[in-house]
Amino acid sequence: MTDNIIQAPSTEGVDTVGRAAESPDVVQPWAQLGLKEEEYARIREILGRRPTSAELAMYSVMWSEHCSYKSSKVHLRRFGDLPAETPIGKQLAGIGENAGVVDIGQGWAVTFKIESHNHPSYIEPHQGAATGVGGIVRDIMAMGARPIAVMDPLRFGALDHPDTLRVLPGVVAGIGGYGNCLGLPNIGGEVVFDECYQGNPLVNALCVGALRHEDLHLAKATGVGNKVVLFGAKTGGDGIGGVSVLASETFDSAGPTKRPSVQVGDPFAEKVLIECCLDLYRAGVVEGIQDLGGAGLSCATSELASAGDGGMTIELDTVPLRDASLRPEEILMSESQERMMAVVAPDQLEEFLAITDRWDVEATVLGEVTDGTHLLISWHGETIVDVPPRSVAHDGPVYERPMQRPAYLDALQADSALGLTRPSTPAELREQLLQVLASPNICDKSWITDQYDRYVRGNTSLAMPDDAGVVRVDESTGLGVALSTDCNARFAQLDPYAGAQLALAEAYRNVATTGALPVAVSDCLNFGSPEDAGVMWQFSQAVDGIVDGCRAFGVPVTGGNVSFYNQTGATAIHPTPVLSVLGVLEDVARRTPSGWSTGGLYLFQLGA
Amino acid sequence: MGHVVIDVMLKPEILDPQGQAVAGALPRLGFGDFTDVRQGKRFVLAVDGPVTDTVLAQAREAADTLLSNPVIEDVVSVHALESDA
Amino acid sequence: MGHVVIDVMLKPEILDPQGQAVAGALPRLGFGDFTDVRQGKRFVLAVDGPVTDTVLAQAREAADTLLSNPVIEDVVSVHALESDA
Amino acid sequence: MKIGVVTFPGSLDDHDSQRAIRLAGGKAVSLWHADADLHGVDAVVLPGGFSYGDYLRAGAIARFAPVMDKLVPAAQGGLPVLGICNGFQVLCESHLLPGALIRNDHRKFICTDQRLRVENDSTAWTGDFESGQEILIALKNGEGGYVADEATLDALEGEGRVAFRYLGANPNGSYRDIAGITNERGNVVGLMPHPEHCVESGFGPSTDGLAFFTSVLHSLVDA
Ligand SMILES: Nc1ncnc2c1ncn2[C@@H]1O[C@H](COP(=O)(O)OP(=O)(O)O)[C@@H](O)[C@H]1O
Repeated sequence: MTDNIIQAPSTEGVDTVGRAAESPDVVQPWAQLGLKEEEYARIREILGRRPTSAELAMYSVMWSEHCSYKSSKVHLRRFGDLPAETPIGKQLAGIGENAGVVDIGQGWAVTFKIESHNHPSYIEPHQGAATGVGGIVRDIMAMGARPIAVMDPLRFGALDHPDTLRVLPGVVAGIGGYGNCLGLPNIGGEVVFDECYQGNPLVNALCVGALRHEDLHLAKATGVGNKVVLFGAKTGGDGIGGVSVLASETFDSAGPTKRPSVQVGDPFAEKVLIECCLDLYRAGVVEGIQDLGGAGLSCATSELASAGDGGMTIELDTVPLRDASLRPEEILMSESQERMMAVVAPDQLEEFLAITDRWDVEATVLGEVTDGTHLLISWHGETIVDVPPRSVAHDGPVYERPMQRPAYLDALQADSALGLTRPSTPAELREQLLQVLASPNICDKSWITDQYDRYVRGNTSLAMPDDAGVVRVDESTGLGVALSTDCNARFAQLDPYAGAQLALAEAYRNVATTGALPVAVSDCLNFGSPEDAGVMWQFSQAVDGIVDGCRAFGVPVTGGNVSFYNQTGATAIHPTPVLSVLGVLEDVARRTPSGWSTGGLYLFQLGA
Repeated sequence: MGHVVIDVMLKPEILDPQGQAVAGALPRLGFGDFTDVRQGKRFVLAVDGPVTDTVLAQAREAADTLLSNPVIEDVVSVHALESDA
Repeated sequence: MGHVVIDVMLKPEILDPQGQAVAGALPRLGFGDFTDVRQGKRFVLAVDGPVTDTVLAQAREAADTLLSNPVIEDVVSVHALESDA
Repeated sequence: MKIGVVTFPGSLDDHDSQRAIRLAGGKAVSLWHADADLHGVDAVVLPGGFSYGDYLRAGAIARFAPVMDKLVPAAQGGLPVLGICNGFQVLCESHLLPGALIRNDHRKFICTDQRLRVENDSTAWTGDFESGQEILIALKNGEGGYVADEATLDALEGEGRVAFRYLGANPNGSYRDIAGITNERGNVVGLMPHPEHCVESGFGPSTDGLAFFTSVLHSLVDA
């Protein structure tokens, strides 16, 4: 059996800030880490020297498309033009926070967000989907809320393709396994099959949480002298395949052990973490909090410091490790799941630790908030990171990518359904109807949804097969929320502006038909490569469609996620802007289900 | 009738929540000596007749393709069950 | 550092859905020689220092009390990991 | 009447069980796994969930929790105990009930509205039902296949200790369609379906679950 502890950690070979200042000419693997030449030059300019390898690791991941939104930022800003108000109250937190929060009345607020975990789910469907659920749930927890439900819009290649047989069961088992074990009812989602997703399935996950207004927590590190505490699972080598290039550079003698690029989820650890966080909030011992997701500690430390007063020190060697051979760069990048970072006042630390102890959750003070302006990270006494945190977390590159309406669109739009032969006999009509009903995109989805717990927590009022999920938030009054996610990507392929609006309108209608008042929107924008001008045009059109649609409805976009590079080879998926709409019901007992259960009723068609 | 045993374990660098749960429980039950636990799978495949080299080769291939997920697991051993001998 | 391996299998009379699923899949993948499959668990427990008789006795007790449920499972083996030796 | 609900790390339906107890007219008391004290409750519910992740075997680690050191002798002495889903698994692992629960025969988690037949209306938790009554209860589990050796199954049948049976297609491969059983004395009952999810109209498939909790309150009053 191989022993995964190679040697005791040491500072030997570690690239310190001092060393970096003295050796400007060291060649660094910025390109292998995905940075462009100008981006690397800009980092050197910000720091006034070459980055240490730890700094290079942080910038490279935080400036990646996934974390920095560098191609989408200029477009997403248009969401900010929408009024930060909902039809019934204030938006309490919006774009820029871990998740948006809206007032739903009676002192209650809800937070919800939708995110993608597409690429990890293709590599390892079960764990990829599971950790997608885990990640979005931690975002919701970080706002101070109790997560109360999840949803899972999914898209796969053709149903009868062998790879779908590999991907789908794993994804469904991963979402079910993780969500069921967390005790979150799954109240809806989508399952779509289309060849365009063959090499690139879409696994989006939504979580909604509820909180009292006064429990709202934000991700910022303020208060000089406050402690920075890491709690939850130990840090392992998860998801750091890419940065091992750095570790092997700085420490080539023994070399790191194999680093997995797959993260494995532990839903039990996350369930305990949820209950532990809620106890911490109740006790009032958390000044600021952030979940650890993509980019791990790099992201959590720089974002907390950047949103706060700016200064923070971290002793990286105090991070509890699952694999003692991890190098500092790897610890900074590790995407180990089920971890959170809190900012705690020194006089409340004892109570904080007593609560984590009660839940058997490991908690470690890594450092503190300072009156400086830099994020300083040390490793066994040597400074390995000394950066303005804003430059890492918020002031990443912004691109105005070229856009162009794809040439194929004219032909595609001209090829209308009018050219198809129409059924001329009842038998033909029957045949066509049966064909539509038998399509895997239309037919009953209980073969998937029966693998998800829809009853846990006892507050589910509507779930599958209803058009929108409805959950009760407050037992004493029946106050609750309705949620729906929708997108027909074939419409978006034909016309991304109208397609995005149709998705928004469908989700909005689904929520409205339950009797809820739609109040807010979160979106997950799944597109091809932003380096393709046609894709960028689709993206911009979709954003415009959403902005104009939301303005017409009078609802804000409170958050969301962008997933680019969804393509197989050079072929992009259809643009897939998944829109989720949240509605409010004053009493969920009065909700209207989509079906009817008694005969003798009249049927009406409303609208055009 | 012969049997082939195939042992599959999670790769050492992959988190093993199952093993951790056991590792956490052992000291509470008074088993304080164990410092770590990993939990894997053991498959026992039956064949009519003896376990020949061809059978073992087939088992090895099945282990690599069906019985383990090479992204997160290692096949740590494929061997004939001794108690058959 | 030493390791103890504990193998636990479902009793032969207990239904094994996972083993059956594997048994059903093997012939479809061209592995036609296997007539039956059972799937069990393999635990690897680490100790600081060598695997002494005391350690083995502890492991056996853990296997009987925690790691297996005698109503449905048998502990088929408890032994020191050879590759440590 | 005070009914305790044990929370283990990973318990999910503890709050739902407390709600069901309140709606039935009882007082719900939260019990903590690490606290070896039953705090004077008159009955106990072991709720559903995934205690310790259910990673080893469902209920295997929870069985050794300090609270169980007190619960097992109390149950043997006649304290009414209801184990729902994971709670049923804990009761089997603790040998308060015979048999075991294994992975569903179709190897998937299943969440469905399940019809059951009440087979025994003389336990502490079924007195408000009639034997032979059909009820609709939410079922959700991944390891819900009830198994035991033939002798045990015959004894359970012979002594009327099968408390509930699945109607329609068997959802998880349970031997003899067994959904729930009781001990000889009738105070300890375990079942895979979730009565606590069937106590309020508009939430869950029925309100048939309420009778479990009113039954135990009635049995305590009568005792
Ligand atoms: N498509 C989108 N629509 C609206 N807001 C978005 C969208 N994509 C990202 N955002 C917002 O941008 C902010 C930055 O996202 P961030 O929280 O850094 O992403 P992640 O959660 O993926 O790390 C978040 O507030 C998020 O809600």
